[in-house]
Amino acid sequence: MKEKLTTLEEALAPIASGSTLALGGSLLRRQPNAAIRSLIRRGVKDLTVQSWAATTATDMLAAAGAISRFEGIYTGMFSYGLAPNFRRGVEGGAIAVRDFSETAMVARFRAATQGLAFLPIKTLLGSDIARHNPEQIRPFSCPFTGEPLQAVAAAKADFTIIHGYVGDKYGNVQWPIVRDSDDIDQMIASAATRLIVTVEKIVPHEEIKRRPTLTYIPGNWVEAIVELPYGAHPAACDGHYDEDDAHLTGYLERSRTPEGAQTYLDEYARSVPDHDAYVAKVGGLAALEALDVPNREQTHA
Amino acid sequence: MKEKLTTLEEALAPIASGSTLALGGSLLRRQPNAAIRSLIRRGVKDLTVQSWAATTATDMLAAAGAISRFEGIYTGMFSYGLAPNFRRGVEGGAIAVRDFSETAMVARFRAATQGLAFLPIKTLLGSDIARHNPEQIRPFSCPFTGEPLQAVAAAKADFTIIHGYVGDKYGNVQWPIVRDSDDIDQMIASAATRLIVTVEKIVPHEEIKRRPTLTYIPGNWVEAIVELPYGAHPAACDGHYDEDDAHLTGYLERSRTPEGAQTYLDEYARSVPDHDAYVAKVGGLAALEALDVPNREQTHA
Amino acid sequence: MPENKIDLAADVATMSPTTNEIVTAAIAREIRDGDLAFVGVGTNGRAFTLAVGIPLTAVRLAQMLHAPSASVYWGNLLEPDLSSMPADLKQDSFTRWQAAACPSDTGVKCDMLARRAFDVCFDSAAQIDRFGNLNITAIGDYRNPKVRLVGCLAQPEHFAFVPRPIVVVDLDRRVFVEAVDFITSVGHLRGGRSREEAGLSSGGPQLVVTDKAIFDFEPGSRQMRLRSLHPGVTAEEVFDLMSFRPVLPEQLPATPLPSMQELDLIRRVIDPNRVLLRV
Amino acid sequence: MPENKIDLAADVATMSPTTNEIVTAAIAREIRDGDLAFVGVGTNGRAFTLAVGIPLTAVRLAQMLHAPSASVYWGNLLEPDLSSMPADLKQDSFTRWQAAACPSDTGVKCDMLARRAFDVCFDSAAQIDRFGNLNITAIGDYRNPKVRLVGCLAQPEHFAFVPRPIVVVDLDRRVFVEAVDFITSVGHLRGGRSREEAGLSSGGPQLVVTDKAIFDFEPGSRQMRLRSLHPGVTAEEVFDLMSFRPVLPEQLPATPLPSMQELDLIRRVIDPNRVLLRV
Repeated sequence: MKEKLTTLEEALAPIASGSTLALGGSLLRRQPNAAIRSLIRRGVKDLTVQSWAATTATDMLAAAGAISRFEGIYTGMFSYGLAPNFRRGVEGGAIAVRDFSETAMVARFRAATQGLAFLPIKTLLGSDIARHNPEQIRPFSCPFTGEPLQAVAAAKADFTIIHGYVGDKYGNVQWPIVRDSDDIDQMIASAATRLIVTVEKIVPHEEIKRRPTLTYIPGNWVEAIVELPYGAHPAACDGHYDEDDAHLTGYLERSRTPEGAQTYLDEYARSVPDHDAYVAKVGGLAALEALDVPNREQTHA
Repeated sequence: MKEKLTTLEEALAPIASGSTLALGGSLLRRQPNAAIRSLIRRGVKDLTVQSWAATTATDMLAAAGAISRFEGIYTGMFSYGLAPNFRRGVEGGAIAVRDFSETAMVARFRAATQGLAFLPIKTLLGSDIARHNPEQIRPFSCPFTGEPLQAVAAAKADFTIIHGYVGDKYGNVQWPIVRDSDDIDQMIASAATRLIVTVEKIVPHEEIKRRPTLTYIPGNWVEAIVELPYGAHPAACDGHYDEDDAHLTGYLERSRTPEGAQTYLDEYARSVPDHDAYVAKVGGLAALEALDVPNREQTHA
Repeated sequence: MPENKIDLAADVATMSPTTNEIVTAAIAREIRDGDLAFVGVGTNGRAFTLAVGIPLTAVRLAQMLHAPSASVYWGNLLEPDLSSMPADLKQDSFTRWQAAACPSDTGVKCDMLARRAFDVCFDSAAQIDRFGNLNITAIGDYRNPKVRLVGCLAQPEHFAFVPRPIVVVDLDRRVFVEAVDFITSVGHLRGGRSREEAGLSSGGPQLVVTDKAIFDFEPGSRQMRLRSLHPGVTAEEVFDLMSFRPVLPEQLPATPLPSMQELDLIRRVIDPNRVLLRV
Repeated sequence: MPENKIDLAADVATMSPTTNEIVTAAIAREIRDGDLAFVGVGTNGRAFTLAVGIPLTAVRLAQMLHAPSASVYWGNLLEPDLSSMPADLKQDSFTRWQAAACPSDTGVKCDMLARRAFDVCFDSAAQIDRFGNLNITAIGDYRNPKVRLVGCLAQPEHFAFVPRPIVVVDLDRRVFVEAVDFITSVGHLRGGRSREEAGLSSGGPQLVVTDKAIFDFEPGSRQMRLRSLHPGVTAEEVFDLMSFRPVLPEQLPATPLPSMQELDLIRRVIDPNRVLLRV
């Protein structure tokens, strides 16, 4: 096993403008927000983003003008409504969208995982999703039955960023027993070309290897791992802490105007040198610990 | 939720001669041996068996002359060598075999899980596995790249039998935290048309729903669940008990001849009315408990 | 038209039913024993009531009355315990919510959709047209939208694979349009057999439940058809709230009112704090 | 020809190397730092040594010497701790064996194969031919076999997707045949570019390591080529044990002997109880 523990800035250094990024998390859990703030700070632009149910990470990137194309199943703010900056980006023509339904996006990640250029679905027959995207959704016939099917192109990303629970210095990442679903994190990890994982906590390898069935991202798939407590803030990390309602509400209020969104990014992404400074800016660990949920059965129990 | 707890005989009653059966387990773990002994007792014949790494369950069915066709990746006795009765059945022409490699068989189960008639692979180009099976492995071209691919037909079984760890009366089956892989059990459970699960132990639903992430077979997929302690004997159930070396050695010795194999089946399958009688025949629970392994972290801890 | 607000201090059993309660009871009667229903995620306010509140209450009501083994898949939870619904939508409420299963991978749910393991699903939308096609993706030109909406989620799957989709929306001229701007979910497409000709299974949306009336689809033409009017609502009111004219059935009954027992269960047992049917 | 048996009572460092040790050290030198190697499951006796014992010992030796981050996927374990190998092959030894990961689903391993996540794999076989095609399925006519073997396992995947497959077999006329009865794993097919023409990636088997000699494949023709002879073995002996004549290189060196350090690690640290290299 190879040591892969590094700093956020080192881990993200290879990500240049123009890259395709796959982002983990779903709705308001495990959004890789700390990593996204670092990319915004560095001014990375012209990204193609692939995602599952996208919220904060994608909307902040949109506010920064960093997304030129989005491919996914949803962008919004879950119980907080639509995603204001993403919406502005699409309506203003800055962001091109390719919409996919859930089976379609899953098929795309699975195709990349399986080393295939495509996988078949039959979900989007007759839908405008397919009609507007002949480049990535193609009709073909079942080799056995002749029935009409659709081939969806593999989702290949240059880089994949996931925020996980706990991991070791070799990049093995484990989930707690009581948790929400991983959604697509294992799927996009297995599909990744270059995988960067941030975790709440680095634990000794001895703890990881005692219960290898809890490893959902094997270190073998990982290029770099970074310890970032509260790395999903202001979103939640299930089993660790809840979403920050006050912060999210403030974000959405400022995001009513493009100018307001810029003041938010200036304050929380561009003017802070790193994640520690961000933590200090939002009130320090003491403030964040107020979001903690009861520790039930963690990997590191 | 619906109560699905029943007896082995009731659960297996719909399985008639001529059916296609998918069998769970891999190598010497979680073979659904008690269920197989019950089918042999009843004289079910002419089965098509779909399996992963098949050992005792498939070899006993072969000894009973109950298999007319086998589709899988392996049949043997793991560290005990070849599968004597299966081998005799194939060499004597009683059993027709369709061989599949691991990615091919996984693609077949996944296709059934996804409601598709096939999935693509590129593993078997040039192989005699494909050449001998044009009915289930067909060449076609990638709709995006034009590269040669192979379509493998969905593995559709009439019935699927799995031996699991613990479950509740609604058919929800959970695995322990320290365990071996489930191999294909979740995969064939999700692909099943009618799913019958035997488990080491029935536990209260309250215990199951406390940790829903440990449920690998949701009761929603299950037709019947049966409590059968040591239901995999003489194979192992990882985390519960080891394989029975003495019994397996005796089985293989008697299986050197077709007649010897019949005396084995007479003694352990045909002459015992049910699983309790089988347990008594092999020395009772006391004898079987000698195979137990230290209970580490069970679902029902 | 009844209001949704009820006075909790009054004797709950004697209050007349709200529209939400009428709709919920009507949906509950569509749920059969053994049904597995897909409930999506909602946003807040009225959208939450339509997408989540009414469906969960209806399935729970059916469970308690005539469909004890009916169940739902909500978020990542298969068969969550509807007898103890979370009091809020914060992440930890989901994490803690007890269920039969929480599959690790969202692909498990997608595969269940594609292999037609669901019986019923609930859908809300920004636009629905005469043939029950839905739009939750964009208003206006797709490439240059007037309003960008959330995307697609699994709504295309619902209409492609679930035998009995139920649409829950409020009646509104901007929602009930002649043709949706973008077909996210293929309903009866252009009517007749056009859905099957596109390669989809027969099926498609079965019911459209609104705050004024309930619709189904006419066999043959597959056009939206008025099925019943909620108490006090006239057909003219309904037509005024639609950009197309639905088919009229020979008989146009009133939507049945909830029974005393149904009302009592909704108000006192299922949603005593008015979380699910708040607005 | 050295024997595999060593007298453990004697000073291990001074005993001359066994054939298994020569072969193990030779394979260890093929392992590069960072390699992920696929090790299959073996049956018992000599078959276990070839399929499991030699590969695991070789990778562990490489880990300790020049490839600290090399690792294996064995059974269902990704990166099991090779510093504490199980003492037996009973199920609980696998269940208890510590590893970086034990993916719940065998599909995870299959997908890793198909996306070419492995660097090296080890294969044993009942038959191998001039072009390195393998048979582990059936001897004789496939539909009416003389001997039915185990099937296929993931051996087709190994040759289809792993860049550097290493075959470990004993030299025997019935094993090294002109053409295998059934192509389970496609090696260099019919030689030349026939493998690529069938649609497979370039690659295919790189080395064939036996108890008498090591072979590689001649570029261009892709025929099996003698690479080195184990100490004390002659080319004639090798030819007598093969049903086809391999290509002869210009120079035919002896297989290098293990160093004192390699022998010491194999004997005292990796396999002190002679479990892996017993027979």
